Amino acid sequence: MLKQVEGSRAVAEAVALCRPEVICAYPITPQTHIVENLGEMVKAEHLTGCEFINVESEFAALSVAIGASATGARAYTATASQGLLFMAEAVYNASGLGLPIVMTIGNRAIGAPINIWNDQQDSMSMRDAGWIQLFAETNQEAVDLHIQAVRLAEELSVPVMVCVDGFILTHAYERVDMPTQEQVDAFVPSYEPRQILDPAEPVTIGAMVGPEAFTEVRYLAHYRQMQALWLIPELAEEFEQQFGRASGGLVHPYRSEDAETLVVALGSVNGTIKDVVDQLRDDGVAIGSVSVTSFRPFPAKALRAAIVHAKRIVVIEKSLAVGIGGIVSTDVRMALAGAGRPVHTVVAGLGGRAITQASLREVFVKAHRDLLEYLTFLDLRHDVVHREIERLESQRRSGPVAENILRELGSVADRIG
Amino acid sequence: MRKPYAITLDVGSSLANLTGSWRTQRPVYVDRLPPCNATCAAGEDIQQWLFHAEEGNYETAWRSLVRDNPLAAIMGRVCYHPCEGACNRGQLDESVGINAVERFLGDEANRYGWEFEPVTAESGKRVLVIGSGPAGLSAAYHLRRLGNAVVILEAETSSGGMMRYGIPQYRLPRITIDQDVQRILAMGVELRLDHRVDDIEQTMRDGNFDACFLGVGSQLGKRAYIPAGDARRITDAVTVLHRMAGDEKPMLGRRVVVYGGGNTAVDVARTARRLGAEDSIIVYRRTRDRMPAHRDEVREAIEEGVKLKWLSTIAAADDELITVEKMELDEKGFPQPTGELETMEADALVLALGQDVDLELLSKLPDLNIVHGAVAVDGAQMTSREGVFAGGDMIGGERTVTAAVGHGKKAARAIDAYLRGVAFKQKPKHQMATYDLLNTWYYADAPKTVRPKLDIIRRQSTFDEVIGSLDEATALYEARRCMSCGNCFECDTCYGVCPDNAVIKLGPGKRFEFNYDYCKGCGLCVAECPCGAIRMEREPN
Amino acid sequence: MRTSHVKFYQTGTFTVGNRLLSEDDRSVQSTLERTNSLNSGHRACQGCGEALGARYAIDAAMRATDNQLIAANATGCLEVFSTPYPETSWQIPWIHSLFGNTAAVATGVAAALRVKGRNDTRVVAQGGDGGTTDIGFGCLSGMFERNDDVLYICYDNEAYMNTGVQRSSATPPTARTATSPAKGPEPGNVFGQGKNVPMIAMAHEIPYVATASVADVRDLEAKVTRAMSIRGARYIHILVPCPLGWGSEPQHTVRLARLATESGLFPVFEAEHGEITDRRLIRRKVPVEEYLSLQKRFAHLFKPELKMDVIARLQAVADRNIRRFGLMNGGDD
Amino acid sequence: MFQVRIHGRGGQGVVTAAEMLSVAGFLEGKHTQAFPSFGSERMGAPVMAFCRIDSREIRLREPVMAPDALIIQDTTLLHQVSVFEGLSDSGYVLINSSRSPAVLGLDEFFARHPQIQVLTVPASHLALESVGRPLPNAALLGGFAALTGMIAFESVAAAIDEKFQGRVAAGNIAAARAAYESVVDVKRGAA
Repeated sequence: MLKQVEGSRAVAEAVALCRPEVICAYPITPQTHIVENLGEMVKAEHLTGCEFINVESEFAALSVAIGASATGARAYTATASQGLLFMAEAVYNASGLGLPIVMTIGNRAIGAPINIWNDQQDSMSMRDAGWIQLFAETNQEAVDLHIQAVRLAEELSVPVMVCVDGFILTHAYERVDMPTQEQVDAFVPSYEPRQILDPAEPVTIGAMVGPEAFTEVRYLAHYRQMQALWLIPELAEEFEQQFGRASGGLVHPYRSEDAETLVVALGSVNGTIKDVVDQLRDDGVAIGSVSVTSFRPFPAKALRAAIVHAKRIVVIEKSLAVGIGGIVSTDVRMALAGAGRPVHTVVAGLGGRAITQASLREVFVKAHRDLLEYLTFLDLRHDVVHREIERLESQRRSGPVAENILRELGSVADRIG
Repeated sequence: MRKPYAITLDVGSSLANLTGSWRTQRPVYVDRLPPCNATCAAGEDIQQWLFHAEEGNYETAWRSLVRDNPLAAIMGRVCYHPCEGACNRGQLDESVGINAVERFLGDEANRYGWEFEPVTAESGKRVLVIGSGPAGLSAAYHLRRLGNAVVILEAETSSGGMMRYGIPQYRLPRITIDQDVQRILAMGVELRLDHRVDDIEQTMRDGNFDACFLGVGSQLGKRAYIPAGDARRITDAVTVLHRMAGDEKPMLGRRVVVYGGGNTAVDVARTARRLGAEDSIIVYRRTRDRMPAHRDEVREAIEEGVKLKWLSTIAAADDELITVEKMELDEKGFPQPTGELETMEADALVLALGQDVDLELLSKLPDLNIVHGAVAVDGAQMTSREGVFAGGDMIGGERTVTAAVGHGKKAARAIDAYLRGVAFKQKPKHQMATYDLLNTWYYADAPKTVRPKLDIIRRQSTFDEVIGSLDEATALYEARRCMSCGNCFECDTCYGVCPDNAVIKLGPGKRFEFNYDYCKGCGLCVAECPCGAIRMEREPN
Repeated sequence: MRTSHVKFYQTGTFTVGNRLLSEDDRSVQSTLERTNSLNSGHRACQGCGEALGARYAIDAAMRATDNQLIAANATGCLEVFSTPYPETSWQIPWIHSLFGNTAAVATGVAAALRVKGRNDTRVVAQGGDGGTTDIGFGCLSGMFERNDDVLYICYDNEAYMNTGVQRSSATPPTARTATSPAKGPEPGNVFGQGKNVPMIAMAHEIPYVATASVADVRDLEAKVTRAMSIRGARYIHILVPCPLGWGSEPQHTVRLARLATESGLFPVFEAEHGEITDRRLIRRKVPVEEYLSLQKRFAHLFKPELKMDVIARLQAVADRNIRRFGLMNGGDD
Repeated sequence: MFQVRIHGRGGQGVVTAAEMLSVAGFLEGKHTQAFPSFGSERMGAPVMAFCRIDSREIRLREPVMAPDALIIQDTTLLHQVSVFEGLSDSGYVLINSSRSPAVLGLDEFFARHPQIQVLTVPASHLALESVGRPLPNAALLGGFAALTGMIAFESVAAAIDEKFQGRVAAGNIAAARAAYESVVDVKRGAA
């Protein structure tokens, strides 16, 4: 059924359709609306057979989910940013134990300086944690990915993060085709755990593993996640058959076949990118884009197949590996190993800075003319950083950087872009 | 379930890890000799019968008791219970009232008419027992249990020997003697009263006996030379007590002086009170704490109005006056005369200076080895004459009912071995379960139960039994105060405190075993065993 | 105390078992049928108090729940010595997740059981003092506050033993650890404010809080049994001496626990809904020296010279406990 | 694509206005997208919300940089924030005020942009009358429907009805209707 709803509400409804049994909630912007909505559904008994637990921290949220999942319940939680970092230990633990928990990340920057706005640094910090990471381009895809994620997680016994850009998607009202309970029930069977805490058949879960087996355990974690590279497209195909729309999968190419310049990105920014691609195509520029849905496992083969024919690749990424540059682009380069194609890193949208068509258009054109640098910070205020660097170099006690810059820029809310 | 590799494991799989290899020393279950058993002259396994009594299983307890001593009811009255003095519990609060429980069990047996188990196999041997005192009865009983035909020849008209003729009935009612003796006779032991033996060898030949046990009591009072004007007024304790068994009670008078410090002296003094003496005075040459008489007896005597005169010897007895010389103790604790004299009135002077055995019956065995008035025996209670064994007062040493019973038992086992032509061997004794080996934390504080006593007026005028019996509840309580020193009582503490579950519980009555596959040798079981029944040993190489 | 209702008479009143008791009154640890939830072959040190306490507690919980029990376990000695791949000593469904999240994991298990309608299966969370009073404290408090149906058991050996004896918030004053060495003018752990987690648990007014030690298995079992008869958040804090960390002889583990309680340093009590309902009276009071002198972690209080002033401060701690919890006030035993 | 930017202060229902507008568009079968100027602003701080309306899928995620219409819920923002930034020269401006744009001191701006249609509507006042609280957002949407013709008033009313319940919904619809009618009147007068 088509609905005009807030992204968080849509995600909450999708999660509810998957019949979760234990939901752990801890508020953190911008995922809060999701668990609020779920809590309301449970309280109002619209969602039954579900325990909604208000925990005292994100660490507890995922920990409760771990306990519930190990006891055979379908467990769900959501978090963002600092919250994801606070639960980091449990994030690794859930995957290490092979517990098919689904967690929504309302992507948000990580401080300091504290920043509540969108980028994808949080998910990136957990990219090696053994979770499958799926990035939603739209709220429709956020809905669909959650449904697929439950199935994916449980089939592989691997936890899945569905990454949804904070505010941009979570707080956006847009049209969503919400599936029916019958459709979801047909797609997501009840949870058959691979291991379960049950007095009838007791097991020890979470043994200490020494050097004699640790490598094997880690290999198997890798192996299981790599299996997702065939299961994800398979589920997307099955999903399309049952729900009548393409959603999920590994990568989504857009006008890429004959593109000389290809833009790679994760999440909602792909929408803006597509608009710019269309504009540039109208101008006769052979450009296209590829949206990467599955960042973990990284679909190196699928991505290579989608982009290797281009002359150059521009990776727009909402995160920064301080000291090297791009995170996604490093993986893209690996996918293109030996192909001899330049991969440009464009760090964009950090801490909620708007990624505008104008700015994208500018870097795409530059790239198309082979004028783009290896690493670019989109819309970086060079004058500001230049002055701050000068200050840093001239004074030992130069004061806090963030506050210095803010003082220079004035109030945040009086600017539009 | 296809479980994830390595991180999910099948339960209990650590059994594959034999942690016993960590051990440098190992716990071993031991049985140690409890002090009560060690000191029991009758060789009773006190702890064992208390164990059964703790469960309220009194018949089993009694049967356990009479394996060593058939005279439970008697013993519960007349034994001076050195076991209680040795009892480790005495160091914790108060010793276990072993004697009271023994009496309770003996009385239960008499009350319910429990009989000894019937003899199952006859040996075909005949043994002569001379004397039906505690030594003779004990020997007869044990010999009979082992399948031998036994005949007791008793010179007196009643059985019991010195128990009947030497112990006042306020301490040992005659019915109790009769009951305990009757039970032995019921096993098929033959008792012939009024049958004084003069010629042992002849008697043995006549009766076709294969062996003989001599158990004659010390019935002759020792006399001391006391210058006396009127010898009528001087008598000895044995005679007084012996006459108490007859119909004609001795006439001692209003004021009686008893000379001596042993149990017999006390018995006589207390008897005199009961016979009407207003003053019954014990004259003893040393101090009260050096009196050989049992403390309880002395205390009871004093309660009953018996007076004691310490550090005094009787120098002379004339008419109604007795001359007493004051003594003082020298550095070694021996009394020395001071030359200071005083006189006291007395209607009678009873000498209680010790007893001798009448060895007249041995006159036909001139080569029998006698040392200092006692028949010499070897480690198997055999005299220098083959086939002739002896015990009780005859062989000297401690002259108590309990010791006599012990002699009788040992002699009986030795005689049985002799008759079967095998060497008599005694079981080696275990190491003593001393107090320091116990972990007394585990025992609740539980003070001893005081046995009821007859009220003082009746004690001064009648021969009713002074000390009462425990009722069932208090007997049970008292039995349960036993700490089972040195021997496992299956308290499960080792089983519980082992962090490695390396103690295997074998089930009721079967105790425990160590599982050395897993025992790491921490020693917790040893440290926590309440009764010291586990020992740490070096791990064998 | 509840345990004193059973009058065992005098032979082994305080022993693990007693043949004179009826079957129903026997301690779990004395029975042939005990589950040995923590089985042989574990790699705990000789004389490990934690191994003992864990088996006591979990076996009792097993009996109380008719073996319908799931345990969540914090990282720590207990976890490491019981479950090194490829062997586990546990006989029950058991999960180890992390150091600081055990209460939350148990909450998750309980939630799953509730949602599955398996109300007969119960949950125990367990951890050491580090995992409970320090790193797991947030999750513990959260579990209490929500009154989740979990029994949390803390096995307190008063330091981080798994990592080599470092100070925790449960380490007593003056105790030597690797991070509070017996050096300088005030050797050993500081006299801090203390962190009495049982009292903190009581401040949450959860249905049941108790302390116990491995020196009294019947008391410990009674408390676990009581705890399992209640729904909601429950907390039992068990003192488990550690030969390694305390520098004590392996065979003294139980004795030390006994001395800790008999000196008043470790008060044993029960509380329901925030109110103390019972306490275990001291039977044979001992001065703290008797307890301290058996442990090398307190050796600096005795050598090179006797530090009576410091010992007096520790005695004052014990005396305050005795007053505060009424450990010596007459009583029913 | 028609882009709307709504300016107001925290607590004035700016975001809700954008959402209702998107719902109204959706109810007419259009693709719409509403989102706030994401922030942690509290009551009283200047805030923005955006709404895009199109006949096809909206993929664009940037804030509304070049609005076709502005809704200004609080006149105090006019000189504090660059509210008119990027406004289309042929765009619409709807201001919550009982005063005229001239009185608000905007003559000069509009003189420079003659194609921009600007109107004021006393939305807070209307809301106070029909809802009892001076929340201007719903009323302004009624005015917006009349001013721009992008959506029908019925759609606005339906969107309000979806967002609010009962008396509040009815009151807001009444306020929106009053605003709608007042704008229609003004436009008719102007025309």
